Amino acid sequence: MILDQYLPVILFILVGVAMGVAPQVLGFVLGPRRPDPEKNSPYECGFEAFEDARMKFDVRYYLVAILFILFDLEIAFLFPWAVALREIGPVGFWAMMVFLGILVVGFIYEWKKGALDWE
Amino acid sequence: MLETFTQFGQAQLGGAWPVVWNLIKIVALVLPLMICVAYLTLWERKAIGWTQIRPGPNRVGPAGLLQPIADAVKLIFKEIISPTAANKGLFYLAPIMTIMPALAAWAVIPFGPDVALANINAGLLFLMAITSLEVYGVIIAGWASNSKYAFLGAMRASAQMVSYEIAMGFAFVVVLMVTGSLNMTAIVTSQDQGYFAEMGLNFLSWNWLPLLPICVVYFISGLAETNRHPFDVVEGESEIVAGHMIEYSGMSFAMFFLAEYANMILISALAALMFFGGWLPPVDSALFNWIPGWLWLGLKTFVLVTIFLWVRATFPRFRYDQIMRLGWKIFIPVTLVWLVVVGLWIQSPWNIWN
Amino acid sequence: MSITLGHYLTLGAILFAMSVIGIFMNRRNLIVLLMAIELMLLAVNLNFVAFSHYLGDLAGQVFVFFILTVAAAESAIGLAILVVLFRNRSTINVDELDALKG
Amino acid sequence: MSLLSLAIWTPILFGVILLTLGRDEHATPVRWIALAGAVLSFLITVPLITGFDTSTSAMQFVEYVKWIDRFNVHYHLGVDGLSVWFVLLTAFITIVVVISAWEVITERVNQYMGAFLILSGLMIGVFSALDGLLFYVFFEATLIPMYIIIGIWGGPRRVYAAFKFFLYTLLGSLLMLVALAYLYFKSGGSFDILTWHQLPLPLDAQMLLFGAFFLAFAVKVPMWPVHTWLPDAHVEAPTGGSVVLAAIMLKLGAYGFLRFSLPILPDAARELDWLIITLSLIAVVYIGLVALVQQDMKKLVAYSSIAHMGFVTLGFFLFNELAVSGAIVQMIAHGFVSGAMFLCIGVLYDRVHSREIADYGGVVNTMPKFAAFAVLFAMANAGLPGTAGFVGEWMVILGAVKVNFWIGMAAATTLIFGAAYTLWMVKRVYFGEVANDNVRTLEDLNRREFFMLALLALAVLWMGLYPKPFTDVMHHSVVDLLKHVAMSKLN
Amino acid sequence: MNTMNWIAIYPEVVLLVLACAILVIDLFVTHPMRTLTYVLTLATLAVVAAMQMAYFMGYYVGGETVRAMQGMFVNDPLGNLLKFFATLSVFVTLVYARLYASQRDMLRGGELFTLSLFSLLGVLVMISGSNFLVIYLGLELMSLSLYALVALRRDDLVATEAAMKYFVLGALASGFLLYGLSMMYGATGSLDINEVFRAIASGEINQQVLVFGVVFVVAGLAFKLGAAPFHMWVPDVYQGAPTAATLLIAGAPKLAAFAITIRLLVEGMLSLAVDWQQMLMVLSVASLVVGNLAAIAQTNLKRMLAYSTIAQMGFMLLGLTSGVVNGNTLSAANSYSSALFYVVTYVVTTLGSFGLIMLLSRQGFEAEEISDLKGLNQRSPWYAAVMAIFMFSLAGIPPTVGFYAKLAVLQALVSTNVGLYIWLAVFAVLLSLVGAFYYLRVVKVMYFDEAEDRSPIVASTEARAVLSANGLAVLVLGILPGGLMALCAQAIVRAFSI
Repeated sequence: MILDQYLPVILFILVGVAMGVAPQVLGFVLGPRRPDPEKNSPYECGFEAFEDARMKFDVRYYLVAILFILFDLEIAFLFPWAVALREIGPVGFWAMMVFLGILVVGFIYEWKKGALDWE
Repeated sequence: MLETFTQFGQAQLGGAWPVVWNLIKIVALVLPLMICVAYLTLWERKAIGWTQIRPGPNRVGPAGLLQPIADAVKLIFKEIISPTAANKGLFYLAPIMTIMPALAAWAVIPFGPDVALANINAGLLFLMAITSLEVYGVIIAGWASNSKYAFLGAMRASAQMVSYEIAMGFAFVVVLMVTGSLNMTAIVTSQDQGYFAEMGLNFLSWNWLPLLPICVVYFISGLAETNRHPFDVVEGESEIVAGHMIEYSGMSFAMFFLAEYANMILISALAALMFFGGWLPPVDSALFNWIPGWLWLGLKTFVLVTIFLWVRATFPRFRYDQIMRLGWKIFIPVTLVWLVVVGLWIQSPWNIWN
Repeated sequence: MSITLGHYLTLGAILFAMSVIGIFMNRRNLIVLLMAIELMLLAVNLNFVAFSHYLGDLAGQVFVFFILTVAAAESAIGLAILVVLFRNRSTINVDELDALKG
Repeated sequence: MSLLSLAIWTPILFGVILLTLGRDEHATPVRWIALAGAVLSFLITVPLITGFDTSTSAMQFVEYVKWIDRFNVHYHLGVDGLSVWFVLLTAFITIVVVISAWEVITERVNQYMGAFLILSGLMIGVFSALDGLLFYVFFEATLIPMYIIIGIWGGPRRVYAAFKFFLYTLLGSLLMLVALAYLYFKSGGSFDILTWHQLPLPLDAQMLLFGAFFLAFAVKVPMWPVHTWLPDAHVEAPTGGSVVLAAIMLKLGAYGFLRFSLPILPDAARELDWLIITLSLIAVVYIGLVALVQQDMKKLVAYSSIAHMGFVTLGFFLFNELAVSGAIVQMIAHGFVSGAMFLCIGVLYDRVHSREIADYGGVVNTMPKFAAFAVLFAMANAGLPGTAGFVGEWMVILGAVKVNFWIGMAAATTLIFGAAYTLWMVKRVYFGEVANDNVRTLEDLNRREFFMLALLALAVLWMGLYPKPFTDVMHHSVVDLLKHVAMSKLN
Repeated sequence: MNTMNWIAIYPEVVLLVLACAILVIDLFVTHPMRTLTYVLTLATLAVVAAMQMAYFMGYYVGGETVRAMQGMFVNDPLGNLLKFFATLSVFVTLVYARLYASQRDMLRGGELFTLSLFSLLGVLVMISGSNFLVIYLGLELMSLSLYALVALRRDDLVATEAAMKYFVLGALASGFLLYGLSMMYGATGSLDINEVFRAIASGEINQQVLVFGVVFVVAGLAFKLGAAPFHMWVPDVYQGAPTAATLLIAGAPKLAAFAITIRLLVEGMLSLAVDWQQMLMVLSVASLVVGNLAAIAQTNLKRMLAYSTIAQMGFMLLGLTSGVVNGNTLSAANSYSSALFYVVTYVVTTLGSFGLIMLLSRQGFEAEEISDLKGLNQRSPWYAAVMAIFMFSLAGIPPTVGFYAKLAVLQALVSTNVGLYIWLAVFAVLLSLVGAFYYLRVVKVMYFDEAEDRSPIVASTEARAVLSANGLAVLVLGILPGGLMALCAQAIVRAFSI
């Protein structure tokens, strides 16, 4: 495996992290530090924050997360297929069509079930 | 000259040289990029100003050209508030997680036939992976802030981002299908052939034409991915103030800001690469061929970024349910259908991508 | 020191053991349980990839691909069950799941 | 379908019909159908004895049909001199049981009658099965109706008794199942009992197999010390249940010894005869003593059954013709006598709802006809000459004396103990002054009861006075059996 | 071998297509009882079952073993038989479950039906899988559908908890199995079961890694079968899940688990039989002890049946331990077909017993305590008789089919003529005596106790009919078991050409 080409990638990621860290450090160093309780309290349009912010939230967010996982993985399946599309011939193509067909059935299902509705 | 430089470096540093050399290249890429980002903010304000028939920033420096510098200086000297309720570690991790992918993605962007920092053969996969990390920044920010607005904003943002990521992913897949390679360079060069390319009308051979719906979907998904207008409910000032960024200030806030603009450029650059022929000139003429590839890419990217701004200036904000509906109920079916169409097309005798 | 198959297998075994311990020792949070399960699958994946590489046989990596998918589906179901459970019980504490004796 | 199959399936068919007949609103037709079924079944069995060829030990009325190919199991039926009488006895007792329940059982009549008819068919199946697995299936299947009979229509501790009955029997028979599987393997894949009779087996295998069979049959007989389920079952079972238990089910175990333990495992049988004889003598002597102190009539009869069955097993393991035929005669006789004893108790119980000896006294004054029957049966139970009980006991004692005088002596004590506990009970219950108001208001036998007891009385007297048909039928089979026992299979 | 051989997977294709169709069609069904979905589902199952039987009888492929999908999928008589019964069990379950489900708010959508179909698809794929990957995919398809089925009563506290437990332990089991499979893959270099067999037989493999793999594979299988000491999920899940889901867990998946046990251990690793037989022996002894003893203490009928399942699986495993004796496989066909017969009859009997629980349950009332059966004989002699038949069959009393199942296994053990196996048989028999006790208790409650609750039993006509047929089947198979036994023997013999 040729991993040489990935060296810049990992370096770039490190640089990216550095680009995130450095300015913040700079901000801490150069900026003033005058904390007071009011300032450091969570912003709630001027009201006192009266309960923990980690509240219950709509279950549909979960739903989106779950659906996302599934669809994203399906895309992961499509990636190698798409790359190799020319080599695998009609059988490979139709195999994926079957897969997509099943996926579409699932998609129709969740659509009709209202999993995609937000109001 | 470059040769001698390399040899000198290798002689001096030995095994560490590739690292240093790459770091040099990265800095050479990141610095202009950051400058672009800075000036994009200015360009945005100017462009919107002009759309609304007002001058935009024009006080700092000639025609306001120093405005971004002034903004940066201001931000550096602002206090970074650390809210008492926040999870400190995560709170400061979030901006890093946001800016890192926006920058790291550039590693695989080719600026010319052989000009890419990392010409890896899984370029598109890497892009998909690294841009997916973006959502972590958002959600960590929302969670760590421990504030209701931030939390809600983060929930919204992450749901929206992942939703559109699917459509984007499908778009990638379709591009892959016609290219047959994950390598970004190959994706560009593959657009340089075909019926129209032989006639010299390169731009008609680019992917945008056969993949028009995908191209549109990709671009709009890009808007949503970056939480730009008209998909900016997650940080809409009138609703939840600034969403997940509400508790941030100073440079920490700037990180989010930078990331957003860097992402805009990234998305535009990707769109240019995948659908508009990357560094290729639009028409096969001597003049156009003379203009260097990176300039073409820059030009295309600039145009696309400007569309971002134009959209912001023109369209009203979507409601959240409309956003989700657009993503799930329109984009995904459209891309799916087009995926199948393209697949069939490739199987058929009329395949144009041989 | 060169990395041999044994190292990968050891790492896999350690991960696997961690996940099993995580499942059986963890009395606090169900999410941790789900994570332990994912970890377990990752340990298996590591094994498969290592073997696949050393055997020069691609089948193992294909298997990993499928395991990943299944893992996603599994966590989707797991999360869904977790959500309904939480709505019924208002807790995801493992110790408090005691409506059934076992 | 030939005779034996008809004898098995007719009562079962009637039983199933009865079960589906529904609720107690139709009690009267149900009873008549049950009676018709029982009588029909009995009539079917009659040709078995009239057409029996007494000059051979071979199996007669044989049926041989493939049943389970995979295990080479056959639906293999047939009777010889050892078993033919039991088929008739079973069918006969079933009639008696049906009649005995006529007015007594008012709840779920159809289930009661159906259970007994099915049970009857299954028991006939046990006696006529010549295939090991078929035998086992019938043997085990009898548990289910009996369990239900005791459990539903039984006395206050019926549940306990039913469980005890079931589990004790099952314990034994499950080991027998392993033994059957082993024999199947040893014989190269056959469940045929007659094949097994010829099968050579090493001694240690014989010993283990003998142990397994012994446990199964000893529990069923029941032999001391695994007899404890019997008093409970008897006491708690309804009258019909007790009758069938005593008259037939106990014989299933004894019959098992004849069919399996002796001919298949002759060497082990000879090795272990001392054990069986000892246990049997303990049963005869010790259980006889236990019976003496019983306060409950049913319990008393139950213990006397155990003692009598001890006599039977004793007879088997003396290995001479006199003793073995005596034991078989004793089995048949005990079938009639113990059944009759339990019916008598049933008659009293139906009127007074008590089985305590102390609750009675001077019954003869109010129920003369009944008392006459009761005394007759009691005498038979005590083994007085002229009754059925005498013939078998006497033959066994004679056989025992041939082997060893002291064994004969010990066996003979049964005559004393038997007389003691039976006649003492008779004295306390039937004779003397009228003990209390319950007894004073007793009504004598009605026609149904009279008929039922008369049937049995005839049988008891017939057997006692003219046992020849019985011994004739079994003669050749017993001789053949003893030949098997004498022949070593060790090689 | 290198062809797709579509003919071998027609039933799976049909099932998949129809299941998808039903999934979509159901979205447009508004009837509260989901009649259309129900009818279509049953029709689908009937078609699939018929196809399986046709394969078995020799149509399509002449009763031969056919490999499809490059040998990843095998269509053999063993698989056909198991698949036939698996399909049948789902069919019967759904007939029982419909009213029960509608009263428990489980028919708001047609998920009960569609998920059942998908889990059945998983079962079929598992049974026919001849490649680790296929087996794993089938397993997960089945398991995931079942997790969801258990959680179908979303508002039920106990059901969701049961679902969580089932999920966690099921995933754990898959993890174990997978880990073992990865080791086996590493040792033999192939995912294909036949290749694995060849590799092991050649002896040029890393024995250590392989044995390590076998241990984990067996542990994973034990989890799935619910054999002690990997049984802890069984009672909770059986009790907590809605009875309809319990039945779906107790039926077809057991057949599938049996199938993969046979495929992995026998087809793949017969040469290692000495190793895995010992493990199975320990498992079965433990299951017999734990299952039987724990069942006595239960007051909840479903829980009791769960422990009884553990015991039954222990008994079934005994049949698998006696295939290879003294290094020869003479007794293999006998042993494995006895185990097959055992598991098939077990499923048939279990179907009925849980079906009856469902039938007795009403709106807002679960008839799952043993005491809820009190006086059933007075309320309905017929149901009581049917339940009694099931109980006697589970206890192994003739003339019910359970007896022959036990006999078959015992006979297989004894026929080895090895002391250890004979003592195992004795041991198993003694523990089944314990088993008889708690089964009898159910009969006792139904027949000897007075009814407290005399409300009439409401059930749909088809459920009544199927339950009656189910009970009669147990009885008739008990009187004439030869046919089914022959089928099982045939399946095993033809599958392995032993």
